[in-house]
Amino acid sequence: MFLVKYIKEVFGAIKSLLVGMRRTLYYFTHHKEIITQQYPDNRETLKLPDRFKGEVVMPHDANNEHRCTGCTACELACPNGTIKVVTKFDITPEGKKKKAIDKLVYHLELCTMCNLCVIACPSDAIVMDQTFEHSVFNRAELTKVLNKPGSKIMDGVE
Amino acid sequence: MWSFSKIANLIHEWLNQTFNPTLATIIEMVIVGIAVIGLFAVLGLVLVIMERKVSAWIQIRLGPNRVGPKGMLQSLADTLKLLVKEAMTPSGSDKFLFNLAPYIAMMVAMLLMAPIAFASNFQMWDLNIGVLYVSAVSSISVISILIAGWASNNKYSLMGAMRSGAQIVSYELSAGLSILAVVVLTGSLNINDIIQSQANGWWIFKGHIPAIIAFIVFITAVTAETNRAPFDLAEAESELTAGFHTEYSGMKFALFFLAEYVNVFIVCAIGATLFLGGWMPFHVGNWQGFNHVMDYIPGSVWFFGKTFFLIFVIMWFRWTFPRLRIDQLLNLEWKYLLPISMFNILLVTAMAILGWHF
Amino acid sequence: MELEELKTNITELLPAAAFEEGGEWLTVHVEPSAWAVFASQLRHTDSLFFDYLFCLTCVDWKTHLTMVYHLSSVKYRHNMVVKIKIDRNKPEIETVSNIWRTAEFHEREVYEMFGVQFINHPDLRLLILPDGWEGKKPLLKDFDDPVNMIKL
Amino acid sequence: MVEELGTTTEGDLIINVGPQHPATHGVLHLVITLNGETIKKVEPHLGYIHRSIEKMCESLTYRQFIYVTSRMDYLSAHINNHACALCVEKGMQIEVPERAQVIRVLMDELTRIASHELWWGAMAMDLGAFTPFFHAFRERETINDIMEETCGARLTMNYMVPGGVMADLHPDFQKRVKAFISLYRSKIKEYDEMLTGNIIFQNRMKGVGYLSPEDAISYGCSGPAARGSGVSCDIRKLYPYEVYNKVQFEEVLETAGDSFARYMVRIREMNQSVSIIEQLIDNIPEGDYQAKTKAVLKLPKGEFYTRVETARGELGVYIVSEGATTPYRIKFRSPGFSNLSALDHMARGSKLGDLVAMMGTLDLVIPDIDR
Repeated sequence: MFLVKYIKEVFGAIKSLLVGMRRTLYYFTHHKEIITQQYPDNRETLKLPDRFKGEVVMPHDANNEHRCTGCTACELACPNGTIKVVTKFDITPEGKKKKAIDKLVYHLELCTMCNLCVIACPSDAIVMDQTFEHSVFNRAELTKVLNKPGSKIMDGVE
Repeated sequence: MWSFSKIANLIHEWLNQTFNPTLATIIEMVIVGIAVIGLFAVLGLVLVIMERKVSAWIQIRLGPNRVGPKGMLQSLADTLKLLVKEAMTPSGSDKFLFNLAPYIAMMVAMLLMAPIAFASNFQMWDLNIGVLYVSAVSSISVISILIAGWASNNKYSLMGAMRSGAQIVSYELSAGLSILAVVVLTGSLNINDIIQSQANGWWIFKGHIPAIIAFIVFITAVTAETNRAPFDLAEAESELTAGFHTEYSGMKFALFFLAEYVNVFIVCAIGATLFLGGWMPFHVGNWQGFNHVMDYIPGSVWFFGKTFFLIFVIMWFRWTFPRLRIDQLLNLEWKYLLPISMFNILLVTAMAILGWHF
Repeated sequence: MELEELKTNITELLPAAAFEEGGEWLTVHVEPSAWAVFASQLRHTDSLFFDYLFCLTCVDWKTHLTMVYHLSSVKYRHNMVVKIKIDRNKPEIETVSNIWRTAEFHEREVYEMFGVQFINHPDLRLLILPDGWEGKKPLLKDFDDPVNMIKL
Repeated sequence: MVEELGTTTEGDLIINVGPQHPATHGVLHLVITLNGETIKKVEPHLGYIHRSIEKMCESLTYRQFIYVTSRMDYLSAHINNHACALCVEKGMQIEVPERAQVIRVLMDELTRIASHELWWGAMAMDLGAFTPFFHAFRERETINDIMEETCGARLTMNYMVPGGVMADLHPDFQKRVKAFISLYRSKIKEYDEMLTGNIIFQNRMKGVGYLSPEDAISYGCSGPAARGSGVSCDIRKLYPYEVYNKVQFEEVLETAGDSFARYMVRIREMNQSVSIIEQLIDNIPEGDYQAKTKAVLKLPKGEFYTRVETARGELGVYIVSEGATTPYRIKFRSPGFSNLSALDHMARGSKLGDLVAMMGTLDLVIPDIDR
C-alpha cells in the first residue's frame, strides 16, 4: 500500500542516518582514536625508516676520507642533471697522475630522490640521508658540494 | 537563589530612582544593546571554537590546540585576522548592496534575540506574539543572502543565493507548522506562557509521539533554514566554491559567518524553549521532592545547557552527512516534511482538544 | 580469434592491406584514402567487431608521420593494430570519432601535438596547449623550444 | 528539457569550474553551460599541468624514464612504473625472478588500495561529507608507512627497475602488511555505516551519471568507470601479467552503470585487493629480487605495447624503439584521459550538484590526464 511504503521509506531513511550518527558519536567520545601527529613537537621521536630517500650525501669517515673515485657514473645515471662531478688530477706518492674528485656538486632543487645515482655508484660513495626539512631562504643554498673541504679518497677504493 | 532577573530589577529600580523615566528607558535600551552586541561576540567565539572541536574529534583530529589553553583562544585569533584583513569590494559589484548585505544578516540575527527568555523573567521584550515574531523575522534573513548573491556580480554567488531563496522559503513552512504544534498544545504565542506551561514536564515528554515528530521536523527545518550542512546548498563548497559569500572577505565575511552562528544559536534557543522547556528545570509531574532539587540549578544554566545540546546536534549532523542536491532538498520538504507536519498538526489538535497530553 | 583467421577476414575486407610481421598483435598498413570505410567495416562487421579503440597516437618518422590505432574487441577479445602513413608536410586523415567516441579527444591531442588535420572532426580545437598556440607542434622531432626545454 | 542539450543559446549561464575549484582536485578546467541548475554541456579544457612527459622520455634512457611516470598518475605511481618496467622487459626479453614478480604484485595491490582510499575520502568530501576524508587517510597512512619503509618514499616510490625491484623487501614488511589488513578489516564496515548506507548519499549517487555499456566501450572507458557499467575490462584478468594468473580474485562487475555502481566497484575492488595480498603475503618465494641486466639497456628495433590495470583503469605504454638507449617515441595511454571524455555525455541533463558526484566516481587525477 502506498502509505505503508511511504512510512517504511521514512523510517528506513531515519535509521540509515542514525547509523552514521552513531559512528560519528563513537569517534566524538573516544579520544584515543585520534591520530594527529603534532609534527614540530615530535621531532625527537619522529624516526624515518632507514631507506627513506631524503637527500644524497657522501659519508666521510673520521679521517675526512670518502669513497668517491670521480667515475661520473652517478652523473650519467641521473635523469635530471642533478649531479655534476668536477674532477682533478692528484699526484700519488709514486709520482703517478690519478683522477680524483675536486667537487661533487649536488643540486637539491633538481633532485627527485629517485635513488638511481646511489644504485649506479660502483664504490658506494654516496647514500641517501633521512633528512626531509629542506626549505631554505635562498635558492643558492640548495646547491651543495658533497665532499667536505680537504677530504680525500679512502685507501683501497678504486 | 541567584538569578538574572534580580540583577535586572535592581538596575531597573536604581535607574528609575536616579533619572526621570524617559532617560532611564533610554539608558536601559543602550545597556541592552551593548549586552546583545557583547553576547553576539561571545557567542560567535564560543560557537566557532565549539564547531572546530566537535568536527576535529569526529574526524579523529585534535583540532585547534596552540593558541591559549587547549586552543580556546583560537577563534579570538581568527577574529583578529579577519579584522585586519582587507575587505575588498569587487569592481563589477553593486557597491551599496554589496556592503549592505552583511549588515542585514547581522540585523536579522539581532532582532531575533529580542523575545528569547534566557532565564526566569530575564527577557528583552516579552511580547505576546513572541513565536510568531520569531518565525516572521527569521524569514528576512533570506533577503540578505539574495542581496549578497546578486550584488556580488558572480555566477556562483547568484546561484547560491537562488538556491538559498528556494530553500528558506520552503523550509519556513514546516518550521512554522512544527512550532504551531506546540502553540496548539499551549494555546499561547507568548514565549513565557509556553515555558510556564512546561512546569510539570517538557512538551517533548508530555506531547507523546506527535511532539517528538514535531521536534524532529523542527530540527530538520531549522538546519535547512540556517543553511547548515547537510542543507548548505547556498554555500556548497564543492559545487559553488563558497556560494553567496564567494566574493566577501575580511570583516564583511566575518559578519556573515557570525550571523550564521548566531542564527544557529537562536533557532536552537527557540527549539529548546518550545520543546525542552527553555529555562524551566527538568520537572516530572508531581514528584515534588525531585522537582524541588531540580529548581536549585539556575534557570540560565538549564537554558544554555539545552540550547548548546541542540547546537551540538546540529553540528553533529553537519559532520556526519553528505549534502543534498537542490531537487532532493525541495523533495524532502514538499513530499516528506510538509505532509508529515500537516498530519501531525491534525494529531496534535485532536490531542489538545481531547486533553490526551499529560 | 586466431591471428591467421583474423588476417584472412581482414584481407577479405580490404585486399590492399599490407601486414607487418613480428609484432605482438596483427598489424595492418592501410592507405589514408581507404581508412574511413575500413574503420567503419572493422567496427560493424559482426565477425570482427572492434568496438574498443584503446590507443590512438602518431609517430613522427621525420620523413612521414604514421598514425597508429590500437583496436580491441570486447566481445571476442582480439586485438589489432592499424598503421597509416601520412604526408608530413600536409598531414590529413579522416576522423574516426564518429565510430569510436573516444577518438574525439585523442584526435584533438594528436592534432595539437603533431598538426594532423582530421577531416570531418566535429570539434577540432586545441585541447591541451594554451589558446592561440602558434608555430611548431611539440611532439614533432624538429620542435625546439630554447626557453623551456632544458638540454642536459 | 525543451532546449537542445549540447548547445549554447542566448540566456544560458556559462560557468568556469576550475582551474581552481574545490571539486576538481587539481587544475582541471571545465566550461559548463547551464540552464538554471541543469547542465547542457561540459567542455573540458586541459593542459594546466601538461609537462609533455612523452617528449621528456624521448631524451631519457630506459632506466631513467621510469621515474618520470610516477608523476603522471601520482596516486598509482607504483603501477605506472610497473607498466614501464614491463614494457622494457618485454622488449629486452628479461625474465623477472618469481620473487620480484610477487613483490611487484603486492606493491601494486597496496597502491590500489591506497588510491581507492583517497578516492573514497575525496569523493565523500565532494558530496559534502567531510568526516570520511580523515577516516580514509588513517588507513591510507598505514600503507604509506609500509611503502616508505620498503621503497623509501611515500608517493612517488620509483621502486621498479627493469628486471625486478630496486631493493629487497624490508624485514618488517610481512608483519606490517598483516597489521594493515587487520586494521582494514575492522574499519571497512564503518565505511558502509558512514557513507554507503546513508540515504542522502544513496540518493545523490543512484541514477546519476548513467553510462551504458556501449557508450562506456565507445568512449574508451576502462577500470571501475567501465566495470560499473558491466563491461569486463580488468587487464589483470584478461591479459594476466606477473603472477596475477596464480592468485584467486574476482573481477568486480556492477551492471547499473550509475555513480553508485562505480562507487560499489571500487569498494569491492579494495576487498579483492586485500584478498590478493592475503594470498601472497605468506607465499613470497625466496630468490633474487632483481634479474641480472646489462648496465646499458638498448631495446631492439620495434614496437612494444604493454597494458596494465591501474587504480583508474587501463594504462598502456607504447614504446617505439630504434635500437638506441633512449626510446624513439613513447605514448602513454592514460585511463583518465579517456574516462574524462565520457563526462560530457554523462553530465548532460543532470544537475550541477550531480557533476561533482560524476567527477568523483570517475576518479580523475589531473596529471594523469594532461601528462
